[in-house]
Amino acid sequence: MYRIGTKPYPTKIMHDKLYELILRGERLDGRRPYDYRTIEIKTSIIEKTDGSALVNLGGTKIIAGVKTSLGQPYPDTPEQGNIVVNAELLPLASSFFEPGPPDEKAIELARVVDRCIRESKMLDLEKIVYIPGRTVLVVYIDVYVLDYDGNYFDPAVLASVAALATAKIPVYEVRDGEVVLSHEAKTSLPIRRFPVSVTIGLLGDKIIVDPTSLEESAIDTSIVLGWSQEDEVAAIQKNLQGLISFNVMDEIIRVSKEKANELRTRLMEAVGRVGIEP
Amino acid sequence: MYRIGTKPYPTKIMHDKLYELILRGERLDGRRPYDYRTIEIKTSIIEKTDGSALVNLGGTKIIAGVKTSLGQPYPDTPEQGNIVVNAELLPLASSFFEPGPPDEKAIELARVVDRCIRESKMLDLEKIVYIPGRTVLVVYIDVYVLDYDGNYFDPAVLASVAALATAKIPVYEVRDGEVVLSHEAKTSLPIRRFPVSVTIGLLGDKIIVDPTSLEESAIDTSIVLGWSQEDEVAAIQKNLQGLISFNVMDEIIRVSKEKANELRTRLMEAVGRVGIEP
Amino acid sequence: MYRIGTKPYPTKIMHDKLYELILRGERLDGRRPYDYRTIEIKTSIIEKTDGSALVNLGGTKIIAGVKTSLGQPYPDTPEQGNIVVNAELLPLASSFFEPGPPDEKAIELARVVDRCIRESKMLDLEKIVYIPGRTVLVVYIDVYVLDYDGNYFDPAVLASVAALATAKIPVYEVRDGEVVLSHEAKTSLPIRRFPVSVTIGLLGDKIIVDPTSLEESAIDTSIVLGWSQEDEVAAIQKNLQGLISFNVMDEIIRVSKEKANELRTRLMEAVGRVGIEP
Amino acid sequence: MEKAEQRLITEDGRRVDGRGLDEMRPVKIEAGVLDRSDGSAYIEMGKTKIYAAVYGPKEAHPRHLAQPHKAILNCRYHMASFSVEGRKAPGMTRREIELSKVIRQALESVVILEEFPRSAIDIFIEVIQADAGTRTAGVTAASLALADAGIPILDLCPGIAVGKVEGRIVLDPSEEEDKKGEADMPVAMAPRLDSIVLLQLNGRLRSEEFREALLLAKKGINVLYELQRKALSKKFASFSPMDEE
Amino acid sequence: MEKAEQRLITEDGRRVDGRGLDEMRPVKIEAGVLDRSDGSAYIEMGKTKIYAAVYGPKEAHPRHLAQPHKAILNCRYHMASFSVEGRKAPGMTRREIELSKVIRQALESVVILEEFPRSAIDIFIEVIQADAGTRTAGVTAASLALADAGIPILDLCPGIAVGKVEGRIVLDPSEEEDKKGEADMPVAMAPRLDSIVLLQLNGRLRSEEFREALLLAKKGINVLYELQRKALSKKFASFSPMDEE
Amino acid sequence: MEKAEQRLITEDGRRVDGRGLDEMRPVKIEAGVLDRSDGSAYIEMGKTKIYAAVYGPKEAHPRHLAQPHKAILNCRYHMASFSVEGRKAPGMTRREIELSKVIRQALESVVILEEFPRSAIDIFIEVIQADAGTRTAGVTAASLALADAGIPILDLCPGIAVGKVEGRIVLDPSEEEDKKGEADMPVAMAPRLDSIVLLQLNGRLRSEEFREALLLAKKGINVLYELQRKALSKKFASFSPMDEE
Repeated sequence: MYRIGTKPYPTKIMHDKLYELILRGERLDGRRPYDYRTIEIKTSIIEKTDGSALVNLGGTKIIAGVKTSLGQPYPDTPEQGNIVVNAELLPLASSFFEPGPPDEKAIELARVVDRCIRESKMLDLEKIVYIPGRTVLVVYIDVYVLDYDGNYFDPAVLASVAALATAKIPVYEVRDGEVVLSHEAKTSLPIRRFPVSVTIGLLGDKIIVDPTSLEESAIDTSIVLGWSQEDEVAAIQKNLQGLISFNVMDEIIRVSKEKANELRTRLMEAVGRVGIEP
Repeated sequence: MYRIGTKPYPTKIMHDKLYELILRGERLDGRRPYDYRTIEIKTSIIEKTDGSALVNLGGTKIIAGVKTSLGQPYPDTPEQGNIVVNAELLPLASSFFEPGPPDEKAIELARVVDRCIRESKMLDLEKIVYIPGRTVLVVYIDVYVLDYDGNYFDPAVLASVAALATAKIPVYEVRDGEVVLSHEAKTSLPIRRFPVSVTIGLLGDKIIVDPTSLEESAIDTSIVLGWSQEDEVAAIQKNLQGLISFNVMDEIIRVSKEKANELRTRLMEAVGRVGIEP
Repeated sequence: MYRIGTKPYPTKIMHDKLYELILRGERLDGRRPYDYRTIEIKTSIIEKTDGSALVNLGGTKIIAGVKTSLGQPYPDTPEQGNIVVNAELLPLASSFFEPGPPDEKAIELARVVDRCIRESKMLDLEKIVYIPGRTVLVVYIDVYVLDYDGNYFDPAVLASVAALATAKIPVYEVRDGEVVLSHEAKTSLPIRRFPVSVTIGLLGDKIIVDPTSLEESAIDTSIVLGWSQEDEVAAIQKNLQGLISFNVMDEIIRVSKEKANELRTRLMEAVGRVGIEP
Repeated sequence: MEKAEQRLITEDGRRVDGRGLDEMRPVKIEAGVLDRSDGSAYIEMGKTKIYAAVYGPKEAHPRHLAQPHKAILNCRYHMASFSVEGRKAPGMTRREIELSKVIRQALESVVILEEFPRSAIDIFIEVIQADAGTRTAGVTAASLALADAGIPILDLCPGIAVGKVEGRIVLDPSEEEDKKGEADMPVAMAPRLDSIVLLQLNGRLRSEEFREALLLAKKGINVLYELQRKALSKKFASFSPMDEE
Repeated sequence: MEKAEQRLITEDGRRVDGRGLDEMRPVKIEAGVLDRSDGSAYIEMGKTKIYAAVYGPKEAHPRHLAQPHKAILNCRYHMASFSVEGRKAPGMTRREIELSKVIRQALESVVILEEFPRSAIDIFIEVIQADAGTRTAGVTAASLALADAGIPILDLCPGIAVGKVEGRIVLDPSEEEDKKGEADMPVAMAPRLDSIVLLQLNGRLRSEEFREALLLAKKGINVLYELQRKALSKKFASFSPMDEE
Repeated sequence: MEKAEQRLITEDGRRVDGRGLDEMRPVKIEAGVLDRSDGSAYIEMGKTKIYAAVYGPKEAHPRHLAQPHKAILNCRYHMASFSVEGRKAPGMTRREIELSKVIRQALESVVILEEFPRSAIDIFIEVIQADAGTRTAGVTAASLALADAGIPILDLCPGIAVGKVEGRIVLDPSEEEDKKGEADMPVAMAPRLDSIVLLQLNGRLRSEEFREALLLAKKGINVLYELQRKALSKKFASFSPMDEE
């Protein structure tokens, strides 16, 4: 049982079409329900960043850049470095995106990426404190959607994590109570885990993974799950209107966990690591 | 003689109806021209503030909260603490209020409340200076209109004054040139006077006190008078378009003074004081 | 050969009319193609500024005010004072100007004025540094267009330069590592050159100087040239859409240089200098 | 979030404020508390205090935003400056913008928008004190305000957060538990449809913990659902026959 | 405001700048000073210098703001960055927004808006130097600009401030008197109608002081009214017969 | 700008990066790189990396901005936060607003706007790395994106900067040359019409230097023009017969 009341007529036709296909294990672009589109991850593409990555997920293209600077810690976490995530849905990426300051969708994207990175404990924030309570590393992650064919969450997380994992930051040391650049060499950020997110679309009780823009217009609702490692969900965002049957949640967890492991393997290959550092 | 040229037709009918009633000493809701609606004042309703009050004036509901922090004095008043008043006409209070940053009406409300408190010398601002020119108490007063049936000025002043009068602030002391919290006990703000404001509507030369939203749409103009004590007007704001005959000003002063004394008595009961401290 | 495709019909008529006149060496208001309108320059008109000037160029009226304060230098120019230019196209100046924050035209005006002053090296910015890297003079130039009949660039530069040239600023000195006011007397800013700008309109290959508002609506394109001294162009801004034939650039340079020298003479008379200081 | 200096849960499963793991804070829910709006509600969960008001359906404005086949729903979740520790600067934070979106989408799941083509329904949620669980209390109050306004909805949407604190799954975490705990998961449902309308997670849960948390949320949601329905009955019972004429 | 270190008023009732208590600063009023606008005026009161311009009546924009039975009046009171001691940051302050409102409402009291349904009249007041009394000088200039634009008004609206300084009521306070004095009360009137169109008070006055202040304001207003009318005559006299054809 | 501590140009006319005075940096130009837009292009000049995309012609919005006899062109030149040394705060700077205007006006000079009355064409230029010459690279990419979108234009608009460094006129200044040099002059042309569409100058040039600089710019522009046309051919060649059906 599913409801389509809120869809205009052509969308209803598309919805029904998709649902029929899924019942047969098929999708419009030839994928099976749980398949991702092809993924390409390129790192270190912007020389003026500390780290950067360009991710193509099918027709969705996202770039993430990492910059760092010294700054003050937040008052409630004096012994942790800061992460600041900003995301923009550039108007060149889709006729649905408008120029101007980040709207609710861009803010949601930034906050979901932030949550995936922060709550998964990807970075050991305590290792980038130079003077507790006074001077820490501030890590800026800027995410730009350049071309949009559905599902910006997963490639945004992939690009951000790849940019962080390959970033080379300056080495600082404390001398006479001041934080100074110690030498020309660069170091890596203290990475502990490789979070990924999996976006799931629902047509009634049926699940599809990584919906395209066309599918997004027809599905009943959608949910994003961030997985920190083998069996730990670290962020969830139901990101569209619509009902999710309580009973389908088990399947959502099962499928997203499996796909997360696939993505993580793909990501770690791209950043040149085959295992998580101890 | 009065003019109604600027009113659309239904408002003109209401205007004439009101005027006829006033000539007989009556109003639409059964009040007499100089009567206030019922007033309820509840204090200390928001635990996270230093002081707070909820005021119902008929169908108008306003909440004010007071918070304090240490800050720098303004350059031109190095030996005085700061007052900062902010007011918002919340969109849940009326279909005429829009979400967004404070518009001219909200800014006017904040500035009139500020003027009533500041010009009446309600607070002894010199007693909340810890290090002259450097560290003083900053008193934030935030006013929210929750439900609006006319006349937000008078309940906003009542709520703000009640919140200030019942506020419990931290005790600070200067130790080695630094301002520090001295102990857990709380103290009161240095209150000297209890200002109130009285809003008056005019239909030609006829005065009504505390107009409702319906009356506001029909009156010729309106004026708010802040009274600091027995015989001292401390703020005036003609707050609507329209002419006030020069000759009616004496009556406006007389009536508003009388009503101010009534409100002040009511207010001081609510905050548990029957006399002004020396 | 010239194109007029982008003009609506009445503008096309005006364009053709203007072009015919220019072929005969005439213009609508009786000027010849390379004539400026009458120029009036009044200085020291706003007592609360350090320097000010009001310039009337025909029906265009612009006021510029200079204020100074101590501030920090920019990180990349630790041994230079700062110039900050702001311009507003006030809505009282024209029905085409809207209230609100500076739009792209106002920003362009401010930045072109800034460029004329900065790139011409008008001020010796190194002479207004008190403590290198820490305390310098910040020179604010605020330009307001009060009445607009075409060509705001040239009078804005004239007014800004006249205000700077006649400004009287406080005398500061460094005492015990602090910058303090040394005495009541005032001094001048360190002026080296008197830049001016010349605005040129093009109808096909024909040049007019100082277009009016009416002419601006009919010309094919327009270009502003800032001249620092005898033979040095110090700023250029093609400021309208439209093509400039490569071959006409020589004539533009020649004419604008000649007009710049006329304007500079006029300006230096107005500020009471007949020669540039060594 | 991981190091809790003092214990938040005692040996016998009691929390700092004395509650059991599956116990929510004292709740107060009222409908019809603001006169100007078309529907309104007030909720207190512990010290969290929230007003919600609904205006509409009314003409959509500006016109080009109107949808030919349904109403648009606008939602603003906003916190009073004094609602938090310290003072929140006026203006919408990124957090408030995100929560406005997820709450709106939760409510869009149940409002029968097709009934009002070309029109708009505005929902305003005003947090006058924030002490954990504001988004779920907000959606609880807002869906009650919709019902109070007589707008056709598939169901009310009670919501509550569940948390993980010192390894234990707890209902309706307090602010301290939220800050120091390992996970915070707000959930809102349409109970009659046994469906989730709002779901977020901050923090980490293993699969089986997630399941446990979701079941515990459902338990709390059913209690709130009952309180919502009582508030609605009370509101409509308070009309005298003369009002109904 | 209460402690004046040095005396602002001498024993024999002279003020720091030599004026008597009921004397205003030198005034200059001109009409028709800006060519692009439909009407304009310039005023100097001491060092206070203000331009005002009127555009309209014209089509109201955006359309949904248009009123079916009258014109809308827009008013912007704005200060140049260099108009004050120090430098005002660009952009409208809360003070400028409030003053724009009270000035607009003063002028709405006299403009016969019903003559121009669905249209808009824009009034721009630009303070190029602020040295006390800018809102009253602004309303004085703006009402003259309305007359210059030929917009039908019930009356001109001259305005002036009165103050209380060291216990004495003074006309047209200077900036120093405004800052150090006990009260500042801007008043604008429609003199022909003997009616007040703008009234504010900052500071404290007893009832009888208020009456005295109001009467003193009226005295100053009558002087300004005469100057406004002279400026208008001069402007219209300057048209040659050829212009009138 | 005037004092260069170390020499930027060697005795034999070589620049710090080894280029000759009239040599541009390595260039890469591609058309049709973004699928969603109606036309797009990508350009690299040295480390400067820019995407451009075109949407339209489409209905102008809001309506009152529509022009009855032609299309309106919107243009946004924007830099990614990470594109520069340090981090640019999000939001449009005054510089970005000015450059959006001059680039739009350059393109308005060649787009045949009269073909699309009442409509709008949007051009978005996204600088993902800025290393000198971004406005000219931007206009180069944007005009290519217009062609890729099939919008009728009089000509492509290749653009390049010329500079004056240690007294010598150089093509395509690097960031260091731009900062330390005496002048930077961005130029864009419609080569087929032998006309200038964009021209700015920061810094000082004597008349004869200006002429020299303009001729050098033209030389670079012709090279870029060729590369633009190749990119376009390559893009359209890549369509298989089946695409064209």
